[in-house]
Formats: sequence, structure tokens, C-alpha cells
Amino acid sequence: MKISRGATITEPGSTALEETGSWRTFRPVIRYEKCIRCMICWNFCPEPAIEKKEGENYPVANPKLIKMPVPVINYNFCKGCGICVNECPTKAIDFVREEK
Amino acid sequence: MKISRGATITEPGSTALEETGSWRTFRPVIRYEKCIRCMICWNFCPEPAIEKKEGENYPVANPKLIKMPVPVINYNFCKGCGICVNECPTKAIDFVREEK
Amino acid sequence: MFEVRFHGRGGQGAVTAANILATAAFLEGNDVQSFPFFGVERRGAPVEAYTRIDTKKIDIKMYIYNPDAVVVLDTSLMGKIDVMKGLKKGGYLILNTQKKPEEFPFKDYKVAVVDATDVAVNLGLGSRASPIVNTAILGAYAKAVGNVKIESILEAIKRNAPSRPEDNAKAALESYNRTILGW
Amino acid sequence: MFEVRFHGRGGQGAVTAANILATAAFLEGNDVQSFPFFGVERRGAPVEAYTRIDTKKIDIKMYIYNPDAVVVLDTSLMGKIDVMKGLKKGGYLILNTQKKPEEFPFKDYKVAVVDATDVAVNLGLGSRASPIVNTAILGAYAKAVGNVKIESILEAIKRNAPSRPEDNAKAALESYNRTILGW
Amino acid sequence: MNYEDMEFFAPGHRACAGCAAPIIVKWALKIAGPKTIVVNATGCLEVFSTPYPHTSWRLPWIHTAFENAAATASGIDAALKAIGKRDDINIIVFGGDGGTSDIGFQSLSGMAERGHNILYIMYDNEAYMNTGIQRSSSTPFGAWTSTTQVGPSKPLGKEEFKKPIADIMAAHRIPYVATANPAFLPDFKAKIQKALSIKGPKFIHTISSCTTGWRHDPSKTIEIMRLATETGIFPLWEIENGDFSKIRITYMPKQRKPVEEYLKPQGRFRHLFNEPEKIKEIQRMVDEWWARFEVKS
Amino acid sequence: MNYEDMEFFAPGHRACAGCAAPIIVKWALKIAGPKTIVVNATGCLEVFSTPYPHTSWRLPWIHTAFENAAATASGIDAALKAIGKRDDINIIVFGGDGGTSDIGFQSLSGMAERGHNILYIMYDNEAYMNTGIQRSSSTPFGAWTSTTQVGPSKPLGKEEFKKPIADIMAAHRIPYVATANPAFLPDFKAKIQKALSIKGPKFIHTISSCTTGWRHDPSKTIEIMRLATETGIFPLWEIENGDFSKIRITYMPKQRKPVEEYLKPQGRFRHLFNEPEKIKEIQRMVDEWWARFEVKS
Amino acid sequence: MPMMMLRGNESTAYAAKLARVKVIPAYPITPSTLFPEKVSELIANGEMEAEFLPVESEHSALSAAIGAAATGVRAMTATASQGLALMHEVLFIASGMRMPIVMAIGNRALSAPVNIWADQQDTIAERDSGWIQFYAETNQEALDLTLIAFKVAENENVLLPAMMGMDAFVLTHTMEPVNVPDQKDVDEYLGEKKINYPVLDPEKPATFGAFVFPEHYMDIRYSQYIAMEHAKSVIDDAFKEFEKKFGRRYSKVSGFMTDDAEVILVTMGSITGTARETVRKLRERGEKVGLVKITVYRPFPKEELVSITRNAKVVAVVDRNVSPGFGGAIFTELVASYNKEKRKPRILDFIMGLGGRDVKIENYEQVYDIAKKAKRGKFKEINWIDVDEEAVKEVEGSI
Amino acid sequence: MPMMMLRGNESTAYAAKLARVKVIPAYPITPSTLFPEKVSELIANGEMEAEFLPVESEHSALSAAIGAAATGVRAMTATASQGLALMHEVLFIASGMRMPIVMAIGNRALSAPVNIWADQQDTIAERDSGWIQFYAETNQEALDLTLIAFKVAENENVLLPAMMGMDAFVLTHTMEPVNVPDQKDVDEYLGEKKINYPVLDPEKPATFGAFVFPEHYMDIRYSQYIAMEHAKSVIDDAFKEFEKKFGRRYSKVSGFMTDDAEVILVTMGSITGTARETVRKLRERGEKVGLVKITVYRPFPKEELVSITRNAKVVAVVDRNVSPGFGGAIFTELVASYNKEKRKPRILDFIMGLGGRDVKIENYEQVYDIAKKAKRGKFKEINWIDVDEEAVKEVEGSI
Ligand SMILES: Cc1ncc(C[n+]2csc(CCOP(=O)(O)OP(=O)(O)O)c2C)c(N)n1
Ligand SMILES: Cc1ncc(C[n+]2csc(CCOP(=O)(O)OP(=O)(O)O)c2C)c(N)n1
Ligand code: SF4
Ligand code: SF4
Ligand code: SF4
Ligand code: SF4
Repeated sequence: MKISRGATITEPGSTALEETGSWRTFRPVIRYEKCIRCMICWNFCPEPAIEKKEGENYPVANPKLIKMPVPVINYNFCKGCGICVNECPTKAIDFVREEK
Repeated sequence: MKISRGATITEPGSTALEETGSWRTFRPVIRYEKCIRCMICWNFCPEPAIEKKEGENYPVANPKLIKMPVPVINYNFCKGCGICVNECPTKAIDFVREEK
Repeated sequence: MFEVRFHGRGGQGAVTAANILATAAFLEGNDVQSFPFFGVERRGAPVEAYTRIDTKKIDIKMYIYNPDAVVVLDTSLMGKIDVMKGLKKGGYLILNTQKKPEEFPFKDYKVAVVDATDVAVNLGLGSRASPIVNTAILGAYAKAVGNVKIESILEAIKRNAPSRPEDNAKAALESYNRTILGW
Repeated sequence: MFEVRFHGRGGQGAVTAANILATAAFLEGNDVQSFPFFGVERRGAPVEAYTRIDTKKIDIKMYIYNPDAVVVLDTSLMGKIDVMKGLKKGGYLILNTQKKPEEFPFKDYKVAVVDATDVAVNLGLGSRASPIVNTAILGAYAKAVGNVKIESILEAIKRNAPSRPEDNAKAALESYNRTILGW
Repeated sequence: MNYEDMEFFAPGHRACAGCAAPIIVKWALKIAGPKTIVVNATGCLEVFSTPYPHTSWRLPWIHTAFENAAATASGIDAALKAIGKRDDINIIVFGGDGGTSDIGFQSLSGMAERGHNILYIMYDNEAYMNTGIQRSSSTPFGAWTSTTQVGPSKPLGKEEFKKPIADIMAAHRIPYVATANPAFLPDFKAKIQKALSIKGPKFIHTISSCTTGWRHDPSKTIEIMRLATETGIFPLWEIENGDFSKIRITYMPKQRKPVEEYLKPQGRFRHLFNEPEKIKEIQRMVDEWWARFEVKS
Repeated sequence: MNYEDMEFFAPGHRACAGCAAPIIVKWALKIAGPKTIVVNATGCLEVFSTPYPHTSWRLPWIHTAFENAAATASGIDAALKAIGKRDDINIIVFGGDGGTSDIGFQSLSGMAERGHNILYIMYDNEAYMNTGIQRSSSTPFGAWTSTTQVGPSKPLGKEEFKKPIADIMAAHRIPYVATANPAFLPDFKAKIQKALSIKGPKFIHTISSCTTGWRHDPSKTIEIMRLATETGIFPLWEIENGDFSKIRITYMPKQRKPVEEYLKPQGRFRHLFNEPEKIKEIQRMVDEWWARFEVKS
Repeated sequence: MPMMMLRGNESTAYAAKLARVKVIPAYPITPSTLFPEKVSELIANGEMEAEFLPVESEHSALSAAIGAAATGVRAMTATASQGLALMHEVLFIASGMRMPIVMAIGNRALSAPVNIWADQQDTIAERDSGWIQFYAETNQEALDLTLIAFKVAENENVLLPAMMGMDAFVLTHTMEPVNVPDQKDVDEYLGEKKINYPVLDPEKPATFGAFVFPEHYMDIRYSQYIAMEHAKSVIDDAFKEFEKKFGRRYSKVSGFMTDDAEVILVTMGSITGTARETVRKLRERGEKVGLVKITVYRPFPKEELVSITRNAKVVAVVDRNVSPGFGGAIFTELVASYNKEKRKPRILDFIMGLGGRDVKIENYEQVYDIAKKAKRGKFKEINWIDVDEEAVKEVEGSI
Repeated sequence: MPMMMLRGNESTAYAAKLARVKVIPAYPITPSTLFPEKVSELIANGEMEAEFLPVESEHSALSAAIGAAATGVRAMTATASQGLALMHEVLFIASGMRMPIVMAIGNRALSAPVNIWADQQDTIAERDSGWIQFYAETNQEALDLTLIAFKVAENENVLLPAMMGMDAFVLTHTMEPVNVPDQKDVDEYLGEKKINYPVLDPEKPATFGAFVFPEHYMDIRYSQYIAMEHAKSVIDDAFKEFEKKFGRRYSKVSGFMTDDAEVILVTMGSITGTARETVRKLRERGEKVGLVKITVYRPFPKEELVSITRNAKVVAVVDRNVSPGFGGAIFTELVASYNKEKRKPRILDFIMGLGGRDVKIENYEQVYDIAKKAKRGKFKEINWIDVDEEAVKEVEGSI
């Protein structure tokens, strides 16, 4: 179906089919060794492009944290705003220029 | 001129040509002998149908008042609401049924 | 087709009178219409209302310019308003007054009078200062014009009166009986 | 008629580039038009802008579907956006890149490159993170396409640049000199 | 100059006998004097005062629509400014409660925010009167109107509280906001005078009894408005620059009368007397409002 | 139930990188949960979240026009009431400052007055951003916008003060009014929660930085909003039932930072730094506001 | 089916009750205010169950109606003139969003100058809005057409809002005997409101009112246009079904003595009755005159009008509206309806009855005279009837 | 007379400056926002002296313009689409009150669905409002026609407001070389604003916007209608005078290669240029095709259009608008303009370019093909060009 009556949209959340990663000129990269899993980046990511994942398979700053969920960036959506980089209390997120 | 461009009216206050005395079923009548010329009726007449006139030729409740202006009802406009009757502090205004 | 014009003042119930008359005529199997003068009249200002009655379906929807009857709820209007305007020769003029028909100078018309104010006030419909005479005057109409029965008027009052239908019906009936025909 | 499409990101000044090019061509006596892609693109999103140049009066007012030249302000877009779309065979492709023309697989087109970012940043136009390359890249356009003189571009920059016209003009000139033509 | 003896509002208008609105208008204009431009929202006042080809206004007057009096006035303010005539001309807007508190509220709020030098007077007859007594946001709790009909399923009339428009305008932090009551004429006149002496947006909320809609005898107009204030239902105050903490009560009833005295003579509240607890609720609300001031005294 | 780990607002929307609005939305919806209907005024949020045929919304959502979100929501409230589904569904309106404080203000005020059970959230980016940064009534004093251009004849940018919309809504005496800031997330969440637990009209005024319009680096979005509150320019408070005397400050800055720290990183205030006395004026106004609370402590 | 004496606004209020409308947002305006008043009364008396929303403007009234309709419930409002004008923006939104709202209009002149009396400028000026438009001649029609409007609007091949116009005062405030149908019959006629389209519902989240790019907008507008085309036959069916159920017959266009008529009058709304009476009178005099009444103005009954007027020599269209710089709308569209025809009658436009100027038998006689003379020779296309040419000349110079 | 590179909105802002407009109330809306932005800039830079009023809605923008104009000063505003729609009520008031306000419109589609791109539905839906309507093809025309609009609006035989439409983005946001006239020349062209009518002035109190009864309303409307008729020749004169002063020629309707054309395209606004280019192309192929551009839509140039199209076999009207339930407005009125003619060409309507759908040479070629085939045999009156019929069928069922 190309159009709908009255332009109603019945597929909730379908912008998720439209990736916005192409907007990015800088890429945030979480260095999990420094990440204290406070989820502040997750709190503030506007896309949201940071997902909360089971943390057991990720490097960890402190072994006590291993059971805690971990933030994982979905680069399909991350626009590279840098909020996570700026807000990370342990400066665990690097911000690197996208390859040309 | 029967109409005007944009229905603008250039004769200020011309409703005064439209008498509203016909609306009246009761007629306020000032008994000047009781009137203390406080002008409260004049204050509150909504038309306004009470005019402020030189008071020297009117009966007076108290000779001291003779120089003061006096309220005079213009029956062309008085609609007979009775506010003046009700508000007069000396009950100087009678309210009489209009002749049929 | 029979056309009636009512004269009263804003707030006096002339419009209701027109409606009640229409309802009464309708109850007798006529087609009817009733409507106020389409104005912005404020309380106290002179107002008009109209009723059209016909045994056939009424098609027209214009004002009434040449009524067959004129009903005046408040004769204090008469000095100021031309209540006779357009009244057909030989038409009815129904007045709420203490005067006699002969006292009015309307030779070419059928004048009927009733002291509807007195009737209304006696029944406690409004005060003497502002009596509600709209139902009372309809009794006079029934008597004078006769194209609706008083019974129908009484029934219509019961259906339409904003309040106290019984007393209003009584008022109409009493007026009916007290109406003086000038012809 | 010569039609040019600019690719950039919201906020990078592609629209201004299109306007400056149009102004420059106008100064040389051409009729011109320049316009943004009519969209709602937010800062950061890929955007397009267009310039039309003709020696005759330009009548048409439709989009540009088959440009004669494409100018890419930010080659990071190229993976995601089809910047070649509709480009005429043999048309110009002007890229802001450190790479060589040969490194691009566009056989049928005339590829010209310049490191406009380097030029801009050296002149303090924006930061390395967000360099403002719209004036620099126009130097490359002048060199590569040659249908407007670099002098006209410089003059147009002085008239149109939102700020620091001199440095922007310098950027265009330096780019002009550093442009590498791939044909 | 004093223009109290001049009438800028002519008789012959079509207001109901006993309407308070003309009293408000005539006094506001007597205070403002001839160098005044009047803007009027659609409503009773507009309709009864300009039966074409006649007008009751002896000052320049304009009406454009119901909801835009403040915007129209803003344009006049800007025009006078542009041609350098701004300082010596008053601009006064009259709007009913519907035209002010409901449909015209946005344009009023915009006028206030932009800081126009205009006095806006809302004459509050507490319903849409021109169209026949429909509920407005300014209709008081418990009042019958033609759209808050009273019946077995709706015994109360209006179920919501009166929108506190003057407070809301004060919250805009404009230089001057006051409530007023023509029954308290000296206070009324002083407020108009004061408002006109201040530059910027001013708002005066005046009660304006409507004999037809409130269902009282026309002769009682002033009396009932007086009771509104004497019972504390319509307190008289002023607030400058939105400083609620410095609210000034301009008339302090010696002894507030019970609200019944105000409600009783008005037909629109008749049904409430079948629900005495509602009357108590009204009394309680009034008492609460006054608590702050009466404690102090 | 706690829905904090669910996302009711999908990525792929077209907001500028670094826009605060989606942060506000995602958190409000996480608190509200799935039984929620969302109404949106025209504006950035509406445009960037519904690029047909796609939508970011995973909840029922409706947009009709710019100025009528509160009215649309009122109709929904009435419909749910009429079919007996009112109690278990939240209705949340999102409106920008323009859609709320200017063109949509009247419908909001009407919704408040009629007592609809709706939470209205105004995300305040202090200008009309969707159309390209034009002045709104919510634009702060001294800010450049594209319609308060700065130049020799107008050195100041906006010359009027920010309309105190939350105060104005509180003056409507609705059950709950609060200011909020997503940079203070626990406070923000608590306010949404509290608002939704109260029946009747609720209004939350939240700051919402716009990197494009405020002219700051996108990464600073949260930082700058935090500064708005730390400098005392955007205080966090709540008021119930319009009782200003019981205003509750929900975040008390230990030591208010100078306003410059907030103004400096924003391009829209750059010109002010040529007029230091204007910055002092802003500081003075902020100090005045706080005087009342800081004296006590 | 009791006969009641009702004013037009009461007719539509009873229609709302009988249609079991759930949400009624409304704002007072003369001459439609009696509608919300009556609704408020019916609700207060427990005779009707609905949410009545006394909103703060007409713009909000229609906006609230959209909100309500989007949840799937039946919503209705009423307005007139300035109120309808203030809704202008929202009218297009309601139709574009395909909300089957019904609205009763008290047709009244538009400001400026402000005037509260009958003409049809208010609804005619909304002919592009994508709303179906019915016009009533009597209060009976007002009631019936309101019910029919719901039937058509909610038809799944249509799903468009509909307005039902009745002339200010002449219908809205005039009391006439009206046959008020039984609830049961109306329930059967309208059926349960079928909702086989998305609504606002947390169980099935949908997005309404999205931002649409050039890629799709025109197709969506086209689909709305098609829905309006569908309305043509749906209306015919709804009329037929109505007649079967209630015995009263409607059609988009109805003729009176048109068969052999050389001059045909075309009217819409309450002024039709007086025209019919005039036709009777003229026929008595032997004049070959007929009358066509338009009941549905949108979609415009092109084919029906052409086929009923084609054999006349002159068609005299009465427009209770005018587009300055062109002419009356019915006239314009009737002429345009003849586009594909080889020959057409002469068509004259008569601007009449603006701002409550009474439309009288003598005015129609005048119209007839002009029309009859126009059978041959030159003729004037746009004719203003019953205006004071002298007064206008004094103001504007030449005419 | 310097040439400047200007966007359409900047053209109109310069026109405002050159006309020495005193009060500019405006509200932002895409695509017209650049106008107030530019005005704000010109004022901030001290290049323009005017009061800029950033009002809280378009309803208020026009209301404030009326207030200002009532004092006698020149007032102007700009808007588009929803903004214009929200003004609907006030538009009729401005014209009824005879306020010579000028408004620049960025012609844009109307909601719903919401869309910010070009079509002319917004202004076309206001064709009854009593405003004069100009449409620009280029930014030069936008500037010139804005100046001409003041000249016409303020003419004492007219005194009506005027709007000047330019298509969204295609003009409003497109930069073109524009000849910006000298202030001195504009001053001479427009002259001092003459005020020989009442204004708001305490020295001479007048009442504006009174309540008018049926006794007078229709005559006042008639006088407004007459003023619009007067505008026809006043516009011609203003065009002539403009040409004399500035050398650029305008006419209500202008033909291109129409003399021997069998098929004539009719267009309005920015899509004309592409049509002209198409005509050139088709002529090269030997096709007998011509083009007519409409510059003034209200008052509708009936006579001019008939006289320029009458000898064609087929007239193909391009409507960037549609009235669901009828068709495009230009088509409708053009057909109606032939009412008095003995014969008329076949007239076809082409609905095109709604909501920013690009109007391309190939679309015009398609139009031409359909039109050419329609020379004989049956034809379809209303043709939607460049729509996805399949997609629509899927949604609405049959088409
Ligand atoms: C847009 C619009 N809606 C409705 C109306 C109808 N209308 C005219 S005056 C009025 C009531 C005015 O009420 P208010 O402002 O309280 O003044 P009042 O008549 O009570 O003095 C209404 C509803 C209108 N003129 N315009
Ligand atoms: C009646 C009307 N006027 C103007 C517009 C244009 N418009 C759409 S969104 C918008 C700005 C929205 O500003 P705001 O509400 O502050 O939200 P923001 O975009 O800043 O998030 C404007 C002016 C419109 N859609 N409708
Ligand atoms: S850079 Fe911005 S968009 Fe990307 S993950 Fe971080 S916060 Fe999210
Ligand atoms: S009765 Fe009323 S109108 Fe007459 S003089 Fe007294 S106050 Fe005035
Ligand atoms: S209805 Fe009320 S407000 Fe209107 S004129 Fe009469 S008394 Fe005054
Ligand atoms: S313009 Fe501002 S508010 Fe709009 S999406 Fe961008 S950052 Fe957000």
C-alpha cells in the first residue's frame, strides 16, 4: 500500500526503518573498560540510539558491574550529536571522525 | 445618503435620533422637593437619559442646594428601568405606570 | 391562508403566543408556521411575532406583510408603533385593554378587546408591573377570530407554556369569556 | 542551460554555495536561478541545492533532474546518498576530498577534487569537526567547469557570504589553485 | 481636564432597560476624555450601540470581530506609534467576558505580552448575553445559563468555577490589573484614571450586571452589583506588575454579607436554593479567598 | 507498572542531532506507559516524528493543527468519557512554546477551564523552531531570533520579557502546574508521574534546548539545560491548585551560577556581550525572582 | 412517529439525539445557538446521553469534534457565519483526515458588515473544503437530512464530513410541525456505527495527521476527491433507503413543473417554498415556468441539473451568495456543468436575499420577467434583485 | 535600479520597504516566513522604518492590519496555507470594511494532510473573500505586483484589499535576479497615500464596523461588488502606468503563441514558465499550441480570457487546486465565462502540482496529448495528472 485513507499510519514506530546513521560526521565509541554502566548516555540519547543490553559479554570497568546492563550504540540511528560523549561521567565515550 | 462605504458612520452619537422612550412601561418622576441633587441617579442612568441642568428654576429640597445642578429626565430616552428610582437615597423618584 | 401578527415587548412572550397559536391550529389539522421578527430586540423593546395558518401545506417562507389579524399584548405600544401596518381591510385587531372597542378609531376593522392584564394578574401570571399576558390574550383571539377553538388553545398552552400550564390555560379561558367584540 | 546540483548536510551551507554560484554567473551576464531542495531537512541531514545558468532567459521552474555538474561538499555522504543520480554522461563531479580523482570509479564523468576542508580550516572557516567549505569548493567548481570565472566567484562571495567575505574569497581562490582535474 | 459632564456615549442605544454595560462605558469615557479611540469586541455592547446607520459613540470606534479586539487595538497602537501620534491618544478596548476570557483571550494575551499601550476593559456579565445567555468561562459556579440547563441529570447549572481572568492577566506581569464595580463609582473612576496614566498594557475586570441573563428586576442592577462586592464574591483589588504579594484591596467590606443575599434575587441561581450545601460551598470559597486579608485586619 | 525499559518513541526520526525534544518525549512516555493517547501540536516534534508513511510513535497519536492540540485532546477526553473508557487511559499533549504560549494558548486555557483530565506538556525551545527560529512569546529577553534581528537600530534582539506561561497556567487554578528540565531527570520523571496521578488538567513547562536555534554545539544540549537551572534562569517548581503561596521549589541550586555561564555558549545571546548592562539586567531579574526563597534558607 | 412543533435548531438537536451522537462540542452563535441550548436541555432532563462540550471558540469546537471522531464515536456540532468562517482551517483538516463529522449550519451572512440574518455565503465559501453539503427547505428536511448526513458521511466508501445548512431564522427560529421519527427506526436506518478503519486506541496504536511529502500528498488528495465522487451514489442510496423507512422522499435535485417549462428557476434552501408558490401563481397566468430545488450542493449534482434544465430556454439561478469579481456560485457551477453539452439554455444569475433581505413573491416575479425577456437578444448575466442602485451609485460612483 | 539576487519573499519585503509600509504584523509560516525575517533585518539595520508586530496568530495579524489601516496608514502582512486559512473570517471583514491592505502569500497546500509545498488551494479557497488576487510567475513579478497591488487597492474607486500569490519554494525560496526599483520612482508611482475617507481620528470621530440590518446589508455588499468591478479598469491603468515608469509590462491575462493555436494551455503562477518552455518545444515539433497566463484572478478576467481563447479548439486549464465535488476553480470559472458566447472551445481541466508535486515539461506534454485528442469525440473533463491511480484504487475502491 503506497498511501492510506486520510494519511493514517498503522505501523507504529516505523521510522525505525529509516536509518539516520548517515547524518553522522563523528562517531561515539564506548570504551567499555571505562564504562561504569550508569546508563546516563542511555538516559539522554535523543534518538534513542543507545540500547540497554545484557552486560555479561561486554568488557567491564569493575567486575562488580558485570551483571548490570550495558549501553550499546546502534549506529544505524546514531546521528553523532555527542551528547553521550559530553555527559559520560567517566569520559568513556570517544568521539571519532567518520571515515571519509 | 442611505448607505456608506464599508458601513462607516460619520455622524457621532446619532442614536440620539432614535428615541427609546417607547420601551418604557413605567415612568420615573423626580419629585424635586425631595431631591438633594446628589446626582446619584445621573451617575447610574444607563441610557443616559438623565441630564444635568442648571438648578435654579427647579423646586428644591433645601434652599442651600439651589445653585447646584439638578437631574432632569429626558423621557425621549428613558426606558423606565427604575435604577434611578431604586438608587435615589431620598426616595425622591416616583415610578408610575405609563398611560395605556 | 390566515396570517397573524403579534405585538409585544421583548420579554413579554409575544413569540410564545405565536407558537401557541400555531400549535393550536396545527392540532386542528392545519399546516402552520410561527416565527419571531428576526431582530436583535432587547428586553423592553417593541417586538413582533407571526403565525401562519392554512388548511393546505404552507410553502411560502417570507415575512407577513398583510396580516389577517393583529394581536397587541401591550397597548402602550400603540402610540409609538404602527400596529395597523398592512392589516387587511376587515381584519381583526385584538387588544389587551380596559377600554371598549368603540373607543378605538378603527372603522374598517374588527376590534376585540379584553383586559388580559387583569386576567393574568388575578391568576398570578407575572406582576401588575410586568404581567404575562401572552396566554390570556389567546383566549380573546379564539373568541374573536374563531379559526381555532378555545379547546385547542388550551391544549396548546399545556404543551408549550414554559411554566404553570394550568394557570395559563385558565387565563386563556377566562379571557375567552371576557372578550368584548366590537362588531 | 547548465544545471548544477550541490550535496551537503543541513547547516553546511550548500544552499549558500548554490546562491553564490548563481550570483557569479549572473555577474557574467547570464540568467540564473538557485534554490534549495524544498524539504524539511534538519541540521545534519543530507541536503541538496541547485543552480541553473543560461545565456538566455530561464523560463522553467521545475526541479533539476539531470544536472550537468554535481558538487559534493562532504564525501562522507557518498556511501549513503546516490550523488550521481541523473548526472549527465560526461558531466562534472566536484568533490571535497583528500583522495585523487583516479580513486573514484566514475569513468564516464569528469571528476575534480580538492581538499576544501583543509583550505577552509587553514583559513579558520569553521573547525576541523565542522568546517565550512561552501566557498572553498566553489573555487574547484570554477577551475573544473570553467563556465564562471574565478573572479566572478570571488565577487559573488563578497556580496553573499553571511560573514568574513575576505577569508571566504581567499578560500575559493586557494581551492581554485589546488584543484586536481581527473581528465 | 475633566470631562465628567460630557457624554461620549449617546442615548438611543438598544441595550435592555437596566443594563449595566452603558454605565460602565459612559464612565470610562468620561474619565478618558475625547482623545480616545475605542475598540469593541462583538457582543451586546457592540450590537446595541451601533444600529446602522446610527451609532451611540461620539469617539472614534471600531469593531472588527468577536475574538480580535485586542489584536485590532494592537494594530492601532502600532500605527499611531509609526506616525508619531502615540502619546496623546488613549486606546480603550471593551470586551464582554466571552469576547475576552474565551474566544478573545489569545489576542488579549498577545497584546499583553507585546506590551502595547492599551487599556482593556472586560465588562463581565458572566455569560454570552448577545446570543442569549450561554455559559462562558466567566459564568460563576452553579449558575443557570441556556447551555448549563438545570434538570434532573444536571441539578447544578454550571459545574466549573469562574475563570479567574484578572489573576491570569496579573500573572502576565503587566503593569496594571484591577477589578472594578461601577456601583462603587469613585473606586471605579480612580482605577480607570490610574490605568490610563500608566504606559503599557492594562486590564480592568469590571462586573456588569445583565438584568436579562441574571434574571433580576432591572431596577436592581446597581444594588445587585453592590451586593457582589459586599458579599465578597466580587472583591475589588489591584495588582501592579504581577506582584501578587502586593495585591491592594481597594474596598474592604466592613462585614461581609452572606452570599445568599447576592444569589437570592437572581433567577439564574434559583435552583441552588434546592441544594443548600452548594451555597455553603460558594460561601466557603469566598471565605477562603478573604481569609488572607481579614486575618491581617 | 514500570515501562522505563520500553521505548515508545522510535529512532529514525528527523530531529536535528542533539535536539532535546525527543529526550523529553521518550521519558514522558516511559513514565506514562502504553495506555496513553498522544496529541501533538504542529511544530518540530510533529514534523520530525511523522515523515509519512512512517511514524516514530508507538502509541496512538494525533495531530490536527497548530493551535488546537488542547481542543483536540478535549474532544478525545469527552469521547472516552462518553464511552466509559476514561479512567484507564492517559491523554498527553505535547506542544512547542509557539503552539502553546501563543497560537494554541486559547485552546489550552479553555481545556484548563473546562477541567479536562489531560496532561499538557509544553516543550519550550523558546522560539518557533520548525519554521526557522522566529520569536515567540516564550523567547527570552535579549535573544536573537530570525524575527528579532540584531542590528544598529535594534541592538537587543527580543525587547520583551518571556511570557511566564507556567505562572499563567497556575493562575487558572488547575490542580497541577510544574516546570521541568530533562537534565534533572529524577525530578522530571517524578513530575510526570505526579501529574498523571492527579485528575483534571495538568500543565508541565519543560525547557527543551534547540541546538540549531540556540546556536550551541549539539553535544552541549544537556549541559546547557542544566545551566539554565543552575543559574536560576529556569527554576524548577510546582504549584497545586493555583496556590502561589505554596509554590514548591523542587531543585534548589547550592550556589546559583552567574547567568553568563548560561548565556555565553549560546550564539543567540552573543550580541548581548556587547551590552554588559543588559546581562546585568538579566542577572538582576533572576536574583529578584529568587530573593523570596533564598532569604528563607 | 410523533409530530412535534419544532424550530429548525430543535429539529437538528432531535436528530442528534436520535442518531445517538456521543460528543457535541459547540459554541454559541446566532442563529444556531438554539441547537446547543436544546442539547443542554435534553441532557439536563436525562433525555439524551452525550458529552456536551461548551468550548471556547468554533475553531476548538470542530477540533474537539475531530478528536472525538478519531476515537470512533459519533460527533456533531452546529454553527453559522463567523463561527463557520473561524473553522475554515479545521474544515479542510476534518475532511482530509476523513472524519465523518456532521454539522448543522444556520446559514447567515458574513461580516463585514456584521449582520445576523440569512444568506448562504458562509457555507458556499466552504465549497472547496471537502465537506458534503445538504440544504434544507423546511424543518422536517433539517431533521431528516441530518440523519441522512450521518448515513452518508459514515459510509465506508465515503468517510467524509457533512454539513447541513438551514437558513437563519427562516428555518432556525421558525416553528413548524415536524415528524420526529422513532428511535427504533433511526437505529435501524443508521445501524451500529461500523468502525472498520483505524481509530485512536492504545490496543492498536495508529498515527493520525502525519506530515506528508510531495511524494504522497497529491495521491491522498486525489483519493479524497474520489471519495467525494463516491458520495454521489451513496447519497442516492441513502435517500432511497430513507424513503423506504420513513416515507419521505429526497433527491439531490427536484423539479417542480419543469417538464414543459421555458423558464426554470433554480433555488436552494428555505427560499424555495416562496419560489414554488410563485411558480403556481405564474402557471395560473399561463406562464411556462418551472422550479428546480437543489438539496445537495456538494458533490455538485452536475448531471442531474443539466438533465432537468436542458430543455428550458432560460434558467434563472438564484444565488444567496456572491463572489465579488465573478458572480454567484450556483450560477457559475451550473454554467460550468454544461461544459460537455452541445447546447445549453441561457443561464442568468440572480443575487438575492443577502443579509436577510426578504425574498418575496414579487421578487421572483421580477426574476421571471427578466428571465423571460432574456429568451432572445442581449441579456445581463449577473442581476442583483431588490437593491438600491441609487444609494450604491452615490457611494461608489458609476455602477 | 540595481539588480539584486532575491528570493521571492525578499522581493516582497523590498516592495514593502519601497512602498513605505508603516505597520507590518506577521506570523511565521513556511514558506512565507522569510518575509517577516527580512523585514525584521531591514528594520534592525535601519534600512526601513516601520512597526513590525510579531503577533500571536495569523488571525491577529490581519486583525492588527485592519486596526492599522483604519487609522489611514499603509499596512501589509504575509502568510500562507494554514495561516491564510486561519484568517478566513478576517479576510471578509477586511474587504467588507474596505481596508486597502496588501498581503503576500506563499501559495502552499492546505492540511490535512499537512504539507508545506506549493499549490494554490489556499488563495483559491478565498476567491469569495472580496480580495483582489494577483499571482506572480517570477520574483520580479512578485516585487512589481506587490507595488501595483498597493496602487490598485488604494485607488479611491476601489478601496479593497489585495493579495499577491507566489508559489511556495519555487518562488518564495528561489533566488533570481530582480530589478529593484529606485525609491524615488516608487514614491512617484504610488504617490502620497491619499486619505479622502474617514479614518480613526479623535478629531473626526467615526464608527467602523457597525451592526447592519437587512435594510442596508445587501446594498453595502452590492457596493463592494461594484468596487471590485471598478478594479478591472483600475488594474489596467495601474499596469499601464507601471510600464511607463518602470518599463515592465503586465496584463491580467497574457498570451504566448496563441494566435493560431488549436490547443491553448492556461496557467497561473510559477508553473507558467515550464509551460512556456513546453510550448516552444511543441511548436518546434509543429504542434499548434499556445499558452495563456493569468496574472489577475480576482476580479476574474472573463472578457480577456474568452477573447484570447475563443478561437482555439481545446483549452487545457491547469488548476493547482481542486474543489472536491466539482473540479478546479479556474476551469470552472473559465467555462462559466463562456456563458454568453454562442460557441466555445472544448475546455478540459487538469489538476496538477498539488502539495508540491513538481510540474514538469513531460507533464505538460501529457496534458497536451490529452487535449489534442479531445478535439473531437468524447472527452474527460477533470483530469488528474501525475497521480498514482493504482494506489488510490487500493484505498478507495473504484475510481
Ligand atoms: C467567531 C464568532 N463566534 C461567535 C459569534 C457569536 N457571538 C457574537 S456576540 C457573542 C456573545 C458575546 O458574549 P460576551 O463577549 O460575553 O459579551 P456580551 O454579549 O455578554 O456582552 C457571540 C457568541 C461571533 N460573532 N463570532
Ligand atoms: C495556523 C498556522 N500558522 C502557522 C503555522 C506554521 N508553523 C508550523 S510549526 C510552527 C512553529 C512551531 O513553533 P513551536 O510551537 O514553538 O514548536 P517548535 O517548532 O519550536 O518545536 C509554525 C509557525 C501553522 N502550521 N499553522
Ligand atoms: S552521539 Fe548522540 S545520537 Fe549518537 S549515541 Fe550518542 S547521544 Fe545518541
Ligand atoms: S428609569 Fe432608568 S432609564 Fe429612566 S431615567 Fe431612571 S435610570 Fe434612566
Ligand atoms: S442582554 Fe444583558 S448585557 Fe445584553 S443589553 Fe440586555 S442587559 Fe445588557
Ligand atoms: S530545529 Fe531545534 S527543536 Fe527543531 S528538531 Fe532541530 S534542534 Fe530540535
